[in-house]
Amino acid sequence: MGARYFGAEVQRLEDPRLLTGRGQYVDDIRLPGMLHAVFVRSPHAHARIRGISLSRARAMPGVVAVFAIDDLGEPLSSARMPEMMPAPIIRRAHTQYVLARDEVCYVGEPVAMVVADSRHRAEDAASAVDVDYEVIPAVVDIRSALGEGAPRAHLGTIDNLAARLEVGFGDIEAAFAKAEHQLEFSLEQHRGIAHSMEGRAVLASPEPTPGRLTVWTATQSPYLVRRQLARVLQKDEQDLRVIAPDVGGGFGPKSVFYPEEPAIAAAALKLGRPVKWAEDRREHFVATVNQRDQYWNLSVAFDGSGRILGIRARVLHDNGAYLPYGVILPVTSLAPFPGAYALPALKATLDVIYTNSTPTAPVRGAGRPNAIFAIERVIDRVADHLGLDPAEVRRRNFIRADQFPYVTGMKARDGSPVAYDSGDYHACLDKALEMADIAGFEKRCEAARARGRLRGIGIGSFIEDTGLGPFEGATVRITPQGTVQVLTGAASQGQGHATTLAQVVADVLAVDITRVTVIGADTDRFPYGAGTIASRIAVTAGSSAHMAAVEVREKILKYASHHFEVAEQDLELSDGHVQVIGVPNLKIPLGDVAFALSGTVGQRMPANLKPGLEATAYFEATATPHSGGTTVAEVEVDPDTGMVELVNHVIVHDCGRIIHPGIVDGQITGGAVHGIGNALFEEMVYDGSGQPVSMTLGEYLMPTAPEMPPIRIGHLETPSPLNPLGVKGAGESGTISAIPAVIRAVEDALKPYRVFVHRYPLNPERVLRWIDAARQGEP
Amino acid sequence: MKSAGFVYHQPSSVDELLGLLAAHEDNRILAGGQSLMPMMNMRFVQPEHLIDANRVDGLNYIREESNWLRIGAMTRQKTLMQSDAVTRHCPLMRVALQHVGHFQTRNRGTIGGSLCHLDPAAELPLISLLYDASLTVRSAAETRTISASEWPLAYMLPAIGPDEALIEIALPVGADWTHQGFFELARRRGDFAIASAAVLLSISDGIIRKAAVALGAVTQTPCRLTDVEALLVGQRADAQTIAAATAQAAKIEAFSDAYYSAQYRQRMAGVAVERALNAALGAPDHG
Amino acid sequence: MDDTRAIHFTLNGKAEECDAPVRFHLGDLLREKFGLTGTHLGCEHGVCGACTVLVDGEAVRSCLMLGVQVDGCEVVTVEGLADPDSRLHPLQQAFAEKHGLQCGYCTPGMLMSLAAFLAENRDPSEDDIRDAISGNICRCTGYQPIVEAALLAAQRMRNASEG
Amino acid sequence: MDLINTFTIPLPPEKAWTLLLDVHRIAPCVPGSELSEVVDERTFRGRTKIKVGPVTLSFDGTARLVDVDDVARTATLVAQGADAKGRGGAQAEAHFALEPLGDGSQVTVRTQLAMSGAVAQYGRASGLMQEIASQIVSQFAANLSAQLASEKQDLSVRRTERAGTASNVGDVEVPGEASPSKPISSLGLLSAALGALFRRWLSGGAVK
Repeated sequence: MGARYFGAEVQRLEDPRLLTGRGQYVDDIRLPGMLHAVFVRSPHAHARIRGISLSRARAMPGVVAVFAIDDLGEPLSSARMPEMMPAPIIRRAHTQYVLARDEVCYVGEPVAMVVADSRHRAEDAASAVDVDYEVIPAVVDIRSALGEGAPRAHLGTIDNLAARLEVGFGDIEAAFAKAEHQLEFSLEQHRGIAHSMEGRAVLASPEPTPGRLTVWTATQSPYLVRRQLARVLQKDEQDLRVIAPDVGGGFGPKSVFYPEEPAIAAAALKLGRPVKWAEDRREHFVATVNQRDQYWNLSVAFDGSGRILGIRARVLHDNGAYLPYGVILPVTSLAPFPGAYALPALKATLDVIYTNSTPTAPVRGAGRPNAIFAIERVIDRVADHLGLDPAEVRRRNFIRADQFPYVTGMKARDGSPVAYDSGDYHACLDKALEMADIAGFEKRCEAARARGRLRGIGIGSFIEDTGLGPFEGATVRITPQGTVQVLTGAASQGQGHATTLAQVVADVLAVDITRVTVIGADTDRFPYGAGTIASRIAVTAGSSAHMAAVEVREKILKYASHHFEVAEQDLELSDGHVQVIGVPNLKIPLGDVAFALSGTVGQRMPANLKPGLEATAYFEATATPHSGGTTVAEVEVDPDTGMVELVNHVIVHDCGRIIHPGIVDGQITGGAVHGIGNALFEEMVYDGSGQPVSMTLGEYLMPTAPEMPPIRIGHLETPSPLNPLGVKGAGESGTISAIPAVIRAVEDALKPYRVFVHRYPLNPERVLRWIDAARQGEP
Repeated sequence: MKSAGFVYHQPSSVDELLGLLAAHEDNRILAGGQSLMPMMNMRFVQPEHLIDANRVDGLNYIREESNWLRIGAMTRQKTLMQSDAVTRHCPLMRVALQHVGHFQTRNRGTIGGSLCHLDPAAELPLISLLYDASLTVRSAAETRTISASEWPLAYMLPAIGPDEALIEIALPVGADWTHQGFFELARRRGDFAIASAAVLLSISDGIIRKAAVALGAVTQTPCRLTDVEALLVGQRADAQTIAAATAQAAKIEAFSDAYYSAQYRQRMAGVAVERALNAALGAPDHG
Repeated sequence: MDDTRAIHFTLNGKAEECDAPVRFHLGDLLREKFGLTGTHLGCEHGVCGACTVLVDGEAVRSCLMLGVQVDGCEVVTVEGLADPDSRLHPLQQAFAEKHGLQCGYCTPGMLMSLAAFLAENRDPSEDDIRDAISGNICRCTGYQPIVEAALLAAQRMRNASEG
Repeated sequence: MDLINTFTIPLPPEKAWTLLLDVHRIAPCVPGSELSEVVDERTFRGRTKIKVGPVTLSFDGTARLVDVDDVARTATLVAQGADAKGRGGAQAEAHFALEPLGDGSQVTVRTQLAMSGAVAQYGRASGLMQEIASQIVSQFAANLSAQLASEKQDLSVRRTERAGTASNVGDVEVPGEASPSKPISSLGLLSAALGALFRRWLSGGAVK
């Protein structure tokens, strides 16, 4: 396979359109007769609905229809949203009605839907919908949510526990019994909101054939949406076409099936006209899943050399009001144990707790940043306790390069044992420290002290399970015009799949990459799809595209061998042709091969090949490639104000073979900045009665350009043995490892005050309070 | 997040503007729109009549007179940043403007809009207070001038009636300030300030003869720290004096919000005054 | 109450007129009345910068201006940034080369902000560029490739004007 | 948000208690409010206008006296109001407890106040909203004690006029209907010169 494009810095095929304003996001689509929908949302964290009066709203100018739950009619008016990812450990899976019936359980829960001839007039009418609420006590803080007197997040339930997860391996009792040292500490983790720049949006349009509906939605999982829509609307799947056009960033939350999707579909079917809803920014704060608080209590047993013998973890997880995505987020908050380390014993329990707030579900990295942060905090705490260099304690605990595949002792989601396929964590750490110029750190500290600033450096090593099964399929087809189509279920939100898949296929078929068009995320164009989450598309769709292209190549060689009556091995593909090696004028354009295989009435199929120059493949990902690496962050702290300035950020990353360096670096840099945001800037504040308080981007602080340090990336390419391309996922490692590195760097800067940083995000007041506490000698 | 409806007016003269204000009690003036439009898009503010002042001639000017620098209320912040007259007479205004939002905001934002909106953390009300600006306000019936110190009545509530429009901001010039300094503490470039301070000093033979100290973002409205000013005058311009001024400034009663406590803001008031003084005296801002 | 007001203005080099609903902000007007959906709405409260367009050559948030306010003005959107013969603006070309975009939703706002900034700042430093886009939020790229693209475009624009 | 206010009524407990339960007296004491309708003995409807900087909120709502315990002399006023333009709402529970104090009585008011919707979702002003809310409650308490104190004069004046006839508190006329006051705004409160908050501003922020 001539590697012309694989690994090359190809200009993305998506860019010409997106750079000239010709992208097509859901809110850009205009259809004749299209109406605009707006949702009336609960202003209360928990309340009974005593009554809803729609008459005033219905009389407003431009209003076509106003729906409360009963106006949607069956089956929606009596069926709750489906339980998405059922799992035996879930004790009670509360899901919401499409529009609230009798009870609202979080600020932002949709209660009514107004459909009008413009968004403006729909909003006017929304404020005329009168809902008679009886406010009832809300569950806000998970630390007291399981207590006796705690209010219930849902009326009529005995407690607020959604599920209790227990994982572990090895002999934990023995580990703690024989340990020279033990430490116990707690952590508070708050990961905020995804805030993709495009919010969610749904446009449903009835087709001319009765009962058939096309739904455009800004989603990461169009096939999951079609499956669930068919279930909720009790329609046959083939009457539903779901398309994810250009999507302006996903980062996790757009992988969930939301009530707005069936609500808009139902409105379009009832009114017989296209209906569109585009989420505005204030809605994204409360109506789109996000991640909030986790409280960790950790104890670690270790020996005098810093070898970790066992870890116990007890976690409380804020699940929010409903379970739109099963317990995937809590599960991924424990699954990454033991991280990059050969940990002999672990016992971890996690309580998934309902609260009266927006449901939580995976945001970039899901629970992986939470687990890795906990593990890295353990390592740093052990190093400080023993007075050892944190890098050295990591080296003593890392899984060695010669131990792969390494069976960790953990169980994957499908119950199979977790095994790391390949990697070299020591090499990543050493290269990261070298790129971060650890040697010159002391000198930089002096210079900073002279300016009245405290300088610190921190390490964050990580692993990430990527390329989750079961599949993401692809069809490769060559048209009689000689162009190549790659059809796939994979949906893209900026990852450049149209380019990476084209690179893979163009290399196999030896065609110019601009001849390859990738069509994804349209349920009419490809039969099955799983979803774009957790850095899985390069592994799954990439491998499927490769396998399908190889099958097409074999078909071409069979045809040409028959046509030229030469052996297949005397033939080659180059420059869009199949030709006899060494005899340049004996060649056939691939389009002609396609034409020959499209069948002529009365003629036999050449070389009794099957019709069509195409093939479909579903690479079955049975085992999970694990990426790994290390981030080193360096900061300066202003001791008078508590402000933290990021001065350097290095990531050395091993995600197997790299299809497109620029795209992988982009995923890592963007991911790192998101992690920096979680560590230092982003906090969703709620008040005591469950009201969200940070509701503008002027108060919810996202990282912006001037505050970011230079980010340098180093690569190691340890191929994965688990797929034909040797690739691993790269989407979320920047985020996962940035948080522990930045938090440790601040902690290192504060070492004169012997502060243990036990929470994120940090803000200047919290940093200053730790400095003051240390100055007054308090523990 | 679409604005509620309103009756739109586009007056072309000050008199026409004032007539509209008098005729419609439930009105808002649209100046640069950088503060009002977000509140209208979010439906916090829903005026019945929106009076667009952007086509009113005679409100966009910077005029130097012997003892006043007169600025029309609709002068864009970008224009102020590029004005030599402002740099000469009020160098701190130029420094402070770099902290006002982002360059896209400053292309449209006006000085009059900022003063009427009166966000506690806004830079231009702070600078106007520092320089003891004189504000000219007109209604259909009368014209009156009001000093910058009497302008803020309460949280985002300037001393201007619904039938009045701010016409001009006049900054006294020719004062013998020899040193000036500005400092703002904010998380990101262009963010709302957590604490900000601006100082003017006139120093001869190492002694501070006159001082003006203004504090922003710490109390419900920008304010002059008259006790800090009194403490500075007559003292040597040295580290002890700065330390005393810092301690005094840190006694201010600050407000709290969902992000920072009153204690933190109070302490940052001290740091802001200290660093503004250091900036004024050319000392490096460390320790 | 949805009264409108007739306006005449230049849009991407072409004379245009329309009855603009007075409460439409400029972003709504461009998207709903002119079908120019290249201008994206990210927050509608003046922070994210995705809706930035040029009015009389200056970068402004189109969500913070009323559509009726561009009467008599010259408006340029991302659709009008490339030359009529669709040769890309140096910024568009540099973004493609330096991978300055991923999902593309913040890109129009980034391009229009930088186009106006580079027109007035021929030789900006990296910090100048980062300050210029401090009012443009991107969740995908981490900003670094955008800064590199802007520096490359600035250099090419300097060479072109000297050449 | 939990607030505690106390005030005294120069009347013995049994008289003061009856005054306190009279809806007609309580309603006008809510600052910035217009009483629109007395529904029944225990319930009244009204509109309260609050001006916070550029935003003027007008809460239409109802207030009801519940759990009235004439023996323990405790009662709860439950109030709920929504802004006419859909910008949010407020829910308040004011628990009254009346005890003897000397030859008069003392009323302790424990108020739980929660705002909801857009008006509560503005973190930069959350500190301010609490200050304005506590101003409203203390103003309510002040108005009520002033109201009851002024009635005591009328009562004693009337008693001297009808010397010898035991006056029955019940027949005390209702004072003039509350005049629809301007929206309570920081300006409104200013004019009432109440609260250290505002005095500090007037003095140009000079630090005491």
